[in-house]
Amino acid sequence: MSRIEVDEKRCKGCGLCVIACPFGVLDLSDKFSSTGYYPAVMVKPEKCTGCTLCALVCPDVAIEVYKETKKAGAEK
Amino acid sequence: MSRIEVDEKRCKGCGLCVIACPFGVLDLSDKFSSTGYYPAVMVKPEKCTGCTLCALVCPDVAIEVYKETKKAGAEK
Amino acid sequence: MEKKVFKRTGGLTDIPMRYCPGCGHGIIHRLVAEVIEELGVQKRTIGIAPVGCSVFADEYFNCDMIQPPHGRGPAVATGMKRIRPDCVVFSYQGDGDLASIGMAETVHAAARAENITIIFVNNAIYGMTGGQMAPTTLIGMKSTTSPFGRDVKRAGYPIRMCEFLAALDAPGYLVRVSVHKPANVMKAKKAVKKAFQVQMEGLGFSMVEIISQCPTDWFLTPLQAVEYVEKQMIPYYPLGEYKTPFKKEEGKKEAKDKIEVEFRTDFN
Amino acid sequence: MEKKVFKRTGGLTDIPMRYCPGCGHGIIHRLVAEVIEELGVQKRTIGIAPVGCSVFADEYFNCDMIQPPHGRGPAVATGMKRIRPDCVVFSYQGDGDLASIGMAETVHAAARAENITIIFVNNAIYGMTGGQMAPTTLIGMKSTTSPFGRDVKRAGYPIRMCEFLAALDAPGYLVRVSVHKPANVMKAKKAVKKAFQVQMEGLGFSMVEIISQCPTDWFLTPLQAVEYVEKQMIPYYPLGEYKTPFKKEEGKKEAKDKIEVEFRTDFN
Amino acid sequence: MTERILMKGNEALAEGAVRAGCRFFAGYPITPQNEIPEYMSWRLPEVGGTFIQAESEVAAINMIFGASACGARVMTSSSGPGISLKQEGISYIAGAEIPIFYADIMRGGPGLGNIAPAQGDYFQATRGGGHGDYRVIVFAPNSVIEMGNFPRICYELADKYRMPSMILADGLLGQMMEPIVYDFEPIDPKDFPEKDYLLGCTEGRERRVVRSYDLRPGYLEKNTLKLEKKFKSIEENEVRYDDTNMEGADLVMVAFGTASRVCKSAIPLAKEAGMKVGLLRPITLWPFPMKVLRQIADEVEHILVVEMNIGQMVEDVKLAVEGKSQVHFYGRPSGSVPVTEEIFEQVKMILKK
Amino acid sequence: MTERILMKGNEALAEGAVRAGCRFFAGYPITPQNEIPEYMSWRLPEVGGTFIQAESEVAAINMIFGASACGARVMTSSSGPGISLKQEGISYIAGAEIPIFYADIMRGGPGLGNIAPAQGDYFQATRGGGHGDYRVIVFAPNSVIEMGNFPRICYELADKYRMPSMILADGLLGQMMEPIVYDFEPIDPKDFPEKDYLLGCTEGRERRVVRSYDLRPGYLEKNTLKLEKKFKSIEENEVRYDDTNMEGADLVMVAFGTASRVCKSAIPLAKEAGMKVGLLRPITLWPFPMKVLRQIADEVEHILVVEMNIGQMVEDVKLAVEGKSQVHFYGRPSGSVPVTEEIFEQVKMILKK
Amino acid sequence: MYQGVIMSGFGGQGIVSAGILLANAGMIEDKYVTFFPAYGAEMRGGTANCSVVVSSEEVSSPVVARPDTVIVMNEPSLHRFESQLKPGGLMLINSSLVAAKPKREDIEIVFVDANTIAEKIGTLKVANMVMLGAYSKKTGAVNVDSLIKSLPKVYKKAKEDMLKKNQEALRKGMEEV
Amino acid sequence: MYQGVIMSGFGGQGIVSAGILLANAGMIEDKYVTFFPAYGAEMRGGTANCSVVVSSEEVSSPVVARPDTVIVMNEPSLHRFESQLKPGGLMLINSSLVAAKPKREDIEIVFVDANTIAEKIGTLKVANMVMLGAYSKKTGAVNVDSLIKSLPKVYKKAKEDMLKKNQEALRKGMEEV
Ligand SMILES: Cc1ncc(C[n+]2csc(CCOP(=O)(O)OP(=O)(O)O)c2C)c(N)n1
Ligand SMILES: Cc1ncc(C[n+]2csc(CCOP(=O)(O)OP(=O)(O)O)c2C)c(N)n1
Ligand code: SF4
Ligand code: SF4
Ligand code: SF4
Ligand code: SF4
Ligand code: SF4
Ligand code: SF4
Ligand SMILES: [Mg+2]
Ligand SMILES: [Mg+2]
Repeated sequence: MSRIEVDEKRCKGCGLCVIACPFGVLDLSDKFSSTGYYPAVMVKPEKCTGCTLCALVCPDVAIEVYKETKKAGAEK
Repeated sequence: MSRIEVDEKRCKGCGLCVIACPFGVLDLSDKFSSTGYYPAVMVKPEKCTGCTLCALVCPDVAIEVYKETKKAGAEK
Repeated sequence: MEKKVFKRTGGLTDIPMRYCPGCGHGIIHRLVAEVIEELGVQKRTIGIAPVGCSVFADEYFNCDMIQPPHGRGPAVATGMKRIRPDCVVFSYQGDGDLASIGMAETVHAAARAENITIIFVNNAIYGMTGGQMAPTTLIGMKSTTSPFGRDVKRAGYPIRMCEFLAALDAPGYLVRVSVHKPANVMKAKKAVKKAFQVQMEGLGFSMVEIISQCPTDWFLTPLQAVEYVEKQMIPYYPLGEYKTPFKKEEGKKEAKDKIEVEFRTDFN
Repeated sequence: MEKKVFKRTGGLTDIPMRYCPGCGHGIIHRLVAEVIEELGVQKRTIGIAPVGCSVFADEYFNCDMIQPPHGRGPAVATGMKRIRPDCVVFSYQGDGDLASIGMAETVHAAARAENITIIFVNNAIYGMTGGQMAPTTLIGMKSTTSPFGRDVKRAGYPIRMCEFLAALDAPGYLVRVSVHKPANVMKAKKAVKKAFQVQMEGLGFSMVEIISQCPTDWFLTPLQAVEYVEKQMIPYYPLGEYKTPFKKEEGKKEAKDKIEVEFRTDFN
Repeated sequence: MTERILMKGNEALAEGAVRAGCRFFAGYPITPQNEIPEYMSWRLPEVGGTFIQAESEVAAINMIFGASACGARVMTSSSGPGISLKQEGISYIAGAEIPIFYADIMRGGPGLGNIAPAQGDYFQATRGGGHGDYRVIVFAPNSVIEMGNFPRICYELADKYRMPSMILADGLLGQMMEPIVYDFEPIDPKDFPEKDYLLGCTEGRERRVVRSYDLRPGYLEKNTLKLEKKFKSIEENEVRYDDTNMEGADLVMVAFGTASRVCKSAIPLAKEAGMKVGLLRPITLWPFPMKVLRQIADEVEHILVVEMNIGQMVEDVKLAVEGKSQVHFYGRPSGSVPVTEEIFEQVKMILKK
Repeated sequence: MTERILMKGNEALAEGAVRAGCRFFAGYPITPQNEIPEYMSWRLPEVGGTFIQAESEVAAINMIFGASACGARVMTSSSGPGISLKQEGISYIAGAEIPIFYADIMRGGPGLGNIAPAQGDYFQATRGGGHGDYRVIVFAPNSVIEMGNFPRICYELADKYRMPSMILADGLLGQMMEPIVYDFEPIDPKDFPEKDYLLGCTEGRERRVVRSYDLRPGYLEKNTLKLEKKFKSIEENEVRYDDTNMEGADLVMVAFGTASRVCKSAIPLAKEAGMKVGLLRPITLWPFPMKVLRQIADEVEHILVVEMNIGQMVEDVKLAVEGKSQVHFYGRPSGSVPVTEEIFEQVKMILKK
Repeated sequence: MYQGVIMSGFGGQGIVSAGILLANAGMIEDKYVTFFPAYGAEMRGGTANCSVVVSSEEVSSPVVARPDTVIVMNEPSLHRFESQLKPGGLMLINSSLVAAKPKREDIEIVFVDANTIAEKIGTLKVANMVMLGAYSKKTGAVNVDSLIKSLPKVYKKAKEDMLKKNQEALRKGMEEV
Repeated sequence: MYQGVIMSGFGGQGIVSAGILLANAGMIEDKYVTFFPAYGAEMRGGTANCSVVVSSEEVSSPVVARPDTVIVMNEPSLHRFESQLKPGGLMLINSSLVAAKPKREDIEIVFVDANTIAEKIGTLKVANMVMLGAYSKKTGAVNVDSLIKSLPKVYKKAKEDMLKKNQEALRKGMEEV
């Protein structure tokens, strides 16, 4: 299963990732972050394919994406 | 018969009028003018047609052109 | 096993960016930084921050940076590149910076085929100073100095820099991209990479015009802003390559990794 | 009876001009002055002299004149025309003035479709200051700051202003003429007249680029200089109209007295 | 507008210019003066005037050069970096003797600096940052009321002497809001007296030339000596200043703009502490109130100059004082605004109490 | 070049800069300094350097900003109008603490003025025509020898203090030819000591940023106070001047550049007429020789300042003198060069002989 | 009497207009007033703040370095201005949006559930007025009637209904403290 | 000894190089010398002139307002500089090109048929040297040998043959006066 991590200190809750995700994985939280924004959160984590589209549009480079790989050795 | 008048105080002897005249009417004088240039002079005055080509290229607006007209009334 | 398929580029420093939520500058910063990293030139790249919202770029790009007077990036870049031809020099500029006060410097750097790269962020507004009209502000678009909408009778016509500079004879690379959707972001990155490569191969002036969103001074939400890019900006500023180095002249080398930019204009 | 078929225009003052023998400025002055006289606007024309050899224009044109900083003619013209739309405002500028230091002002006046006329004297050199390289100096051409000939690697490419400005969206009239032969002089005058008419009809920015000879700083005799115009300058700077107001758009009025410029390239 | 209303300094300035007959504004955005062009962009069309957002400060100063030569009351404004770019144009305009009015709403410098209030452009304003021998009449308001009411005086002097006049104010004065009342009725440009040097229609008169050059040997010198005379007469007749609590003062503070307000607020503290402290506030920075300062120097031992820079006006103070008093300086440059207590500390240190 | 050769001032200056290690020049034509870019256009390529004819003075100053930040000894030059346009850039460079060297070969002003020799840019040079608190080290040569040899000193001080330095000379010094010998061997840029603020390759070091701004409250102030310290130390250590015939003088002339030569030539006339007249020639205009003037003022009743302007340096003289001597002024502005007899007349008038 | 206030929150929370309203109220009470907004780059990131001084003496600087009162409309504002508040000063916190609590113990802290109250009035937009009402009551710097009288001057384009809601919010704010 | 000279003629007549040659000759005689050319707009119209000072004392200004000698190479120069010449000063006139005569009577006038002499030497280009030779003889400001010694320094690119012709012209000029 793939997943993303949102860096709460960077996220400004712009929502661009939310509309970029083709699978509706993301939404904005209804809780303020420490910086005063509603950060993006995974609301349907199971649907994440690790396609990175959300990360591509994130203006604050707040998203990192992890993808399930078959072989352990693939990661260097 | 047509003719031109060269204002010696303006002429700088550039020779542009000389090459512009289709009838070889003009040449540069071999005498200095008061301003220190060799001004243009009519060397074949009889050939002048009053075509104004010399005046058109004169950078110092030193040439005025007179043309013989049939009727006296034509000049206002 | 889990693999990190998207990670923060080392081309950026760790400092969180101070741009408004949804601002295009952040995306563009990342693209440029990734390209620098991927081309392996990070240790010999010098960036030039503009006077504009992205004056902060000198804190964000993880390479040597200089902060020139408003609009003079291309002149400063010229001085640097001539002294350090071994370095990669890029100037990051807004539309006010590049196309208004810096017009002469831009045009002449291009005409000199100065071997530098310009990242030109066209958000059709003066972001930093609070939303005044830019030379690229669309006809009818409101700004704090065109409160009734830009009126061509008084304020003239928006300038399309790619088309304009393409009319010069000097060789170079001119391309317009946007960063309002993932697909466009990917193409934008290719364009940035090609521009840097053009410089590295000594093929002359390269400029990537990036249509960017400024939610704050457009008085739109981030989501409305990306739609505005799609619906209003791109129709006036068509995306694509406007000049590629030595495209027509046979025998001269092509910049490698040439991208064919064919932008979708359908958007849902 | 004798009739004066060519007389000195009242559009010029009586003061003998201080230009070098064979200099194109004198011819161009006369053309502009004649057009002003013929259009009957002499009493409401304001001229702007450049900083360049023709800084003296303010003594020669028989109308109100102003002398602005180097390159800023279009900005000064803008201020004047906006305050006196009833006046005819023209700015007379050299290639250094208009295309180098004044590039931004030129481009922006054109982009604003500012309703002014520019007489742009392109002699490919800085005449006034003694023959330095201009933005329009031909490739390989020697000047006091390109002593080995203009080298594109160091000094870039000559700028063709008509072609360049034609790439802007603003309406206007852009034409290139020369004054090296009688036939060209006649066409040049038509172009100047049309440019003034474009302004008088409120059709936007008009610029007449005039290829002009500078015997002194080309280190040529006047006769060699006109041949240089023919053989070297015109091939790089093709004569003709580059933009005519509303050419393509039906329904909008054409500037009247439209000239078709078809220049001979044979010369004996 | 006889009612007091709250207004931003920049807007009061813009409105004041319009009421004084300004009908042409060309400018380029820069913080902290953006409210001026923004205000002009809607206000001028209302009165039939012209607003142009110029492509640069260089273009802006030249646009107003042209517009003024054609008879309009004109204005431009900027902050440090932009004013620097205008110096060539200002020198031309001064040389051509064309009246213009402009404002420098100062921010921290040098360079890009910052956008906080500062007073680092005093030298540039009073010594002519451009080339050649010329001067500019410089007004230094210290409240929104003055921001609004000084433009009229600036225009009148610019016209009277055919030269540039300006307002030099820090960003704080531009950005703050205070109550304002205009002390003059709006002026209709139609009521301006005829000027005999304007360009336009030559019907019934000789042609005119506006220019700042003269290549004939000796002629330009003559013209500059004429300018010098004009400058001397301005130094004689147009000095303006404000003084507070001068009677028997042991120390006189000299400060302009925002710094003068802070200084003024320190006077009661000093009084409470038993110190006699006065304040001289130059309102015109050029012409500088030399004479009054010279008189003060005859009577007062200590002069404390307070500026939001590292020491610029202090030179003028020293020039006036000629060593007769001790001149002290306290400066907070590049965007820092001093507070009352700081000034009081300085006063105490000097008077050693 | 130990042999004396005849050289034009402008060319001596250009050659002097190249010998001092200049390897990057960007400039824009303007009379009377055209020989500088013209010389550089062939000379720099000879030594592997770069010459660029910039599109404008604004571009030129910024090109050298970039080139210097990358480690080259750089130069630009212009005359009044062009120097005015460079003021914004100079302010940035001063704020960013990048060394540059430039020359102002003065002509008549204000405005377009004329191209004759003048000294009207003294204020602009010494007070910083740009915005904000900064200074530029200003050298005033008065011969072709000094035109050629001062660039090296300018570069050394610019590097030492990381700031702009300049030569302020009138057009006469630029245009005339005199015999010259260089007092230093050509310097190879490879021998320059390492600078720890240059941009380029970050291998083995932290990344660097060159900038003149700081938006964090208070930080820019700190930086400016640092600059102030630097300026004070320069005022302490880098003053240069020349004096002639000071022993028991009844009158001391103060003049720089060409004016100082003319003044010097009046000394024998005065001597013949039985008058003791000395000459103080400031070589650095900033830092200005305040201390020596103060000492002179203690001893000499009359000081005659001679300038080719309407009175600029005279302010610095008055600042130094603090009213202790009578300061007289004789000025020939906007392109007129005084002659020996004129100066002698002035001296006679003052000493009433 | 001297009151230096800083109001701070998100852009869109009506910080600037609330500040102007307060200054206007002081003005019509013939007090000396100044208003000073954060400007320029400080505005990036959608934050807004302003300083208002209301005083019986001439005001020297409108920059409030050590505020007597801070009105905190969102959480980042709390962190930003907590340390600047004068010892003994007042911090008015919009508790609807601010979960955190100030750490300082030498200040007076008052929580107002401004958003909730505003919502009840019918629009979140008047949360700023709720805070201002509370402020006027707590400090007495200006009279609430002056605030109400100032409403139409400051909100020139506001509809009657909206003015009423603002008025109501001011009163409700007073009642909260 | 002080000699202020103005040389004036058309561009192309070698005015500037003749002036430099004179200054160089003075320099190698260890005199104080300055050379000052007309520059800028003054050059328009193809005229050229320069001022040279050769002096035993330090030279203050190289601008020669009242020349001791004027060397006139063409007719416009005569008109231009006649009035500036010092009373008692010397005017050296190239009579080949100048038909007019000075009107002043308080000056010394010497005509030299420089072009004719130069033509005989083989090139019109050395007419300037003829004048300079005459000048050195008349005034003694510099020795003709110093002028000859200076030739290769000033005409760096000149061929041997040309240097010879210049030398010959200098000598011929001397013989004329
Ligand atoms: C000489 C000068 N003029 C004006 C400014 C003020 N200024 C700062 S940023 C800016 C323009 C910002 O617009 P843009 O270049 O489009 O960048 P954006 O903020 O939109 O990214 C201006 C005019 C300045 N700093 N210097
Ligand atoms: C700001 C400024 N820079 C430079 C100059 C010097 N200058 C005078 S004329 C000129 C250029 C002349 O060339 P061009 O515009 O082509 O006119 P031309 O003389 O060839 O007709 C220059 C650079 C100046 N006067 N002002
Ligand atoms: S990686 Fe793809 S699927 Fe996963 S959240 Fe991001 S956009 Fe959605
Ligand atoms: S795009 Fe980035 S900043 Fe915007 S909401 Fe998503 S994670 Fe947050
Ligand atoms: S008018 Fe025609 S024919 Fe007569 S001289 Fe001139 S060009 Fe020749
Ligand atoms: S074209 Fe004119 S200036 Fe030239 S030679 Fe003929 S008349 Fe004289
Ligand atoms: S103002 Fe616009 S361009 Fe600037 S940071 Fe905010 S959104 Fe981005
Ligand atoms: S230098 Fe050239 S452009 Fe200038 S007057 Fe002479 S010929 Fe004409
Ligand atoms: Mg922008
Ligand atoms: Mg030219």
